[in-house]
Amino acid sequence: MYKVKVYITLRESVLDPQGAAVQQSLHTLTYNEVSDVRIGKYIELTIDKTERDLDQLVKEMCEKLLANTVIEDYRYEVEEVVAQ
Amino acid sequence: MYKVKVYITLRESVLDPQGAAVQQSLHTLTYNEVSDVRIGKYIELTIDKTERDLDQLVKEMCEKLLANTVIEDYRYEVEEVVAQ
Amino acid sequence: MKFAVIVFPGSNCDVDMFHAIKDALGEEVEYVWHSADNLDEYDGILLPGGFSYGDYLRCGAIARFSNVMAEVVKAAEAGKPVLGVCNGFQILLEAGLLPGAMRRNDGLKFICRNVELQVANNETMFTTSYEANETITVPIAHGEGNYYCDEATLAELKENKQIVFTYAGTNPNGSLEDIAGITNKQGNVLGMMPHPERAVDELLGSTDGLKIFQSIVKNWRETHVVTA
Amino acid sequence: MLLQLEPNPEMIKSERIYAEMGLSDSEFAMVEKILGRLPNYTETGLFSVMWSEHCSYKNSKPILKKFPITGEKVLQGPGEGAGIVDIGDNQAVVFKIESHNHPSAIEPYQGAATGVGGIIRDVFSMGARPIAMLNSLRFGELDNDRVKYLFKEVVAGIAGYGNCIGIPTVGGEVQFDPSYEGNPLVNAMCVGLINHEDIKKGQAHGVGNTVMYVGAKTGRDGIHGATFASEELSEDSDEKRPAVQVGDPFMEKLLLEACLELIQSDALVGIQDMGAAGLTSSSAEMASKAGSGIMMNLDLVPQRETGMTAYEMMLSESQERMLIVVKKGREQEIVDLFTKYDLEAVAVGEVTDDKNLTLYHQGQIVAQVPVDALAEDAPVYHKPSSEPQRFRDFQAMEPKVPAVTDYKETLLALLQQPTIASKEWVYDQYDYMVRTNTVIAPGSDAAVVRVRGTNKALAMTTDCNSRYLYLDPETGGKIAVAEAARNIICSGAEPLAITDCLNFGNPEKPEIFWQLEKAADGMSDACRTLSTPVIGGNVSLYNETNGEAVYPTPVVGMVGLVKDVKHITTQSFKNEGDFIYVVGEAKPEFGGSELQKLTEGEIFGRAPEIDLDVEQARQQQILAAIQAGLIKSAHDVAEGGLAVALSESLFGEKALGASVTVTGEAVTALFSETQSRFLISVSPENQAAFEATVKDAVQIGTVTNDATLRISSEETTLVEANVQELQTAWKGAIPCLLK
Ligand SMILES: Nc1ncnc2c1ncn2[C@@H]1O[C@H](COP(=O)(O)OP(=O)(O)O)[C@@H](O)[C@H]1O
Ligand SMILES: [Mg+2]
Repeated sequence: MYKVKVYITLRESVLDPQGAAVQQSLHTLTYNEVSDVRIGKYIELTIDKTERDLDQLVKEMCEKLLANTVIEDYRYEVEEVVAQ
Repeated sequence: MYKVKVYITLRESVLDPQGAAVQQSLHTLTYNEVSDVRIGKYIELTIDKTERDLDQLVKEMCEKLLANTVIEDYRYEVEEVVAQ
Repeated sequence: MKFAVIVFPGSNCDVDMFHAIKDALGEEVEYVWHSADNLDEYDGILLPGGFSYGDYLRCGAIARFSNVMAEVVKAAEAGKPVLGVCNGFQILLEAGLLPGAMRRNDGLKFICRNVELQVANNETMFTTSYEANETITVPIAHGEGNYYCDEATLAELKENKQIVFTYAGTNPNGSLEDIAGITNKQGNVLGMMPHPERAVDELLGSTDGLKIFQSIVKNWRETHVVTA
Repeated sequence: MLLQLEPNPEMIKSERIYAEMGLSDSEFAMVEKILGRLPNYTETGLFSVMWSEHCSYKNSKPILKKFPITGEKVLQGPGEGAGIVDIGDNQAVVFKIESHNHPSAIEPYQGAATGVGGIIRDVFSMGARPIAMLNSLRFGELDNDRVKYLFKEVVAGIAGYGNCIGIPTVGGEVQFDPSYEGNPLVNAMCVGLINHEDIKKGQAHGVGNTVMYVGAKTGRDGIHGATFASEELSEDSDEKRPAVQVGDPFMEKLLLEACLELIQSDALVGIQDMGAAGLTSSSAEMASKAGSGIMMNLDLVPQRETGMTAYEMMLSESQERMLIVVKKGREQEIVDLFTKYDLEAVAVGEVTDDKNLTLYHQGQIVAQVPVDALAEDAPVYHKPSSEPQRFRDFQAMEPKVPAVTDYKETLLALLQQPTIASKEWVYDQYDYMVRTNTVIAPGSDAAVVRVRGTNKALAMTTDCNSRYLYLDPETGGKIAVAEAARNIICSGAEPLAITDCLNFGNPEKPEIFWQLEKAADGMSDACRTLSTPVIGGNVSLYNETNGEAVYPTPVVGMVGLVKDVKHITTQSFKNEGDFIYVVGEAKPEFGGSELQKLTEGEIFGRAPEIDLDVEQARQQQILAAIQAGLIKSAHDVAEGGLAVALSESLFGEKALGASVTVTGEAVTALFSETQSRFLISVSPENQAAFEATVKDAVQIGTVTNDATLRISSEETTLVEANVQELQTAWKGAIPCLLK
């Protein structure tokens, strides 16, 4: 079994309205040292053992569904989990 | 300068309708080996050098604003970035 | 002319679209479930608003994999008019039938209100019944209508006159260049955030949306010999 | 995983574990007597939720008995998911209001969202298509971050759920007062439409018929939510957090469509939503109402988590689930129907004739309890009641007219009071147009939704000015009903019936119970006089934080019938030259008024008086005038008095103004909150006919075209204000407070 962690972020060139709003709120809360906030998604996939190429598989899932590559970038980490 | 990565996930017993819908969709796309999907948030904070205790600071921001601790858990990583 | 209103799980403006066509426009219309695999009998395809698959992950992201979408692509390629409103627009973007992507409204809130639109191009098959640059009042109701595309795409949109509707008053959602609706290069696929199907009845306040549907029918009639 | 061992029956008794679940010693003794043995852990859980105030109404039953519940047009009164009233043409309107106060105090977004989801299920479980939502909200003053957070998140939660499921949220109310600071009120109302033959009930008839579970899987969320709702909030309420559920409006949309398709099937015997107390209440109530029993095998219940115990499954309040009973042998049809919507329908048990709820889990009987004991036989308490000294003091006070120096500044200040100010910030976030039937959107007196395919429309509103109730619960109770009816009348509809949500403090305190009794007396009186029976509702008690109760807040949800869409009327003035009338005289009544709150910083004294017969006569006359086409606009005079009502009638789309002359003492004329008053405009050619119809109408001025509000006394100009300036102040107040 694998645990795959996918991180999806808005491309740098794309304005992040949510991040901007959070930054503003943090400043209101006097956390003025926060100079940038970017908000993305964190997806945890549990994947059963498979014949298919895992990297290939995860890439496909990201490109097709999990990320919208017009505005988002993604990266991921794979961890093998030993069943107990 | 620091780069802080905050991972926010729904608590384990809390329903994740998004995750469920995505999992179903992945199955439709024939990725049947995906046995669980949980969707959370991934937040990148850029924090200027500060006198305050960084750990303390990040924890506060998470508890007060970034995470909704009633239903979410959070963890974070701090990375020092050397200014170029 | 016979229209299909595609119903995805979570669509909720399907009924409104249906009645706009049937009651206000007086044309034939049927609901088509997302699992359908043939749209040959329909002359126009309508993707209604709503929250397909709860808008989970991203608006329209899951719906674009519905069975029927292959047929929608086929219809678009065949030159049939395809109109996506609100969530329908988002699905067309996710499916790549229209360029660009949607972000959350810059105010981060869902907004429901009447807005003024400018008809930026009245030469498409969806807009010939409007005057050039006419200002119309049509409601919006969305949380993610903040249209985005990269510069090259924007240049192309302008060059091909693909920007069909823009917000005339204050931009409600932060969309690039006040964009409210765009077509594909061929001009037969229109996606727009405002809801023309909600503006077809005097009792509810505006009939400014009706001309979109009337344009579709008029242009279709002109290119199709009636064999009755 | 560590297996958690449940306490055995002897331990439950000796260690008083039942008390932690909310059962009193005497209640536990009753359970023991009913069963003739000690209950096990699961059974104790079943009793504790079913006998909670939230499910059993054990403290409020004597109160609810006061309400008139019958009427010529009432097809279903209290007792089912929602009440039903005939609207002609074989159609009926279905509606109900419900609270989600405590969950919203803990997790405002999800608390409000799941409140919306719950009330929608109540309506479609009757077989009705939900056509509109309303909500009634109360928060503390918008002067601190916590309240702002609660307000924003509650509104977002209501919007998030309602918009997604595609039912327009067309109205409601929001008020702010310090008494709600720690315990906000979140009441949601759903209105549905049904054909008579489609009315379904939550009854488990027919021995051998199959009990099926449909919708979302069961998780550990919301366990003991009903008990949580029946306790005061305190410092350690946060520890009860597992009671908070997350809503899935997408799932509910599928469930709604599937259930409305199911209603058409003759395989369906009974249907009920799983609301508070989930599987327990739905199964026990359906069996009890049908005089039957139910056997369920919990191994078959779809589960989201592993290792769930019978106790957890029975008490879970996971959302978006329904229990249905179908004819034996027809199960596959039902499974197929739900599969079309990507939903699960699973046979989990059957109807029996032994009047027991019998539960199997892992091959063993884990609970066997008479269904009537759970659903019907909860103890009923007649709590002591006592009139508070405060009330006697208030009654003894002489009417006092607040001192006002600058009328225009006072009007501006009133328009910026959050309770009066524009609620656009709120309803802008609600999709109030989806389904394209909303004729009158939020912002006028009542919302109006047409009935497609007919000439009819439905007007709907929620109302309750709890300040009046705090001063005088009986009078305040009358006013709450009367005001709702005024709003309905002003939109051109005839009031049909009400649903109510009784939000009060801890009923074990005699002064709170007194409030409940008096409020119900007042409401009942008004319902009788105005012919609006109570067809259902909800009770939410224990709305207290650290011992302080909220103002008594019996929210009234009223629906009216517009016979012809031509009659639909709004509060906005329409044309220059129209005559402006006021119906009813102002008296120096300022107890609980906005002006009193503004100038004195607190409320005291007597609530405004109300004569229900006068109210009824005026309402009928005005409705007759509207139906005869004699009226251009109609608005009730409410918070802030005539000056505010005039301003609101000018905040329409046209840049109109008004020039009026008032008589008598100026502060009273402008700002008094005397009841049963209306502001009406009439075109000059209808003057005579209108005056002949509405007996108490007095012409006070005309509509002008100069976008100025001019109010004069016989001697001098009292207010001269640019309408734009007034409107900007009124519109900007709430966004400004939230900055
Ligand atoms: N304040 C009230 N006035 C009239 N009827 C009420 C009131 N409160 C509850 N009821 C009625 O009691 C019945 C049970 O209510 P409730 O337990 O809230 O229903 P549900 O099982 O749908 O949650 C309902 O029919 C409801 O209409
Ligand atoms: Mg209920």
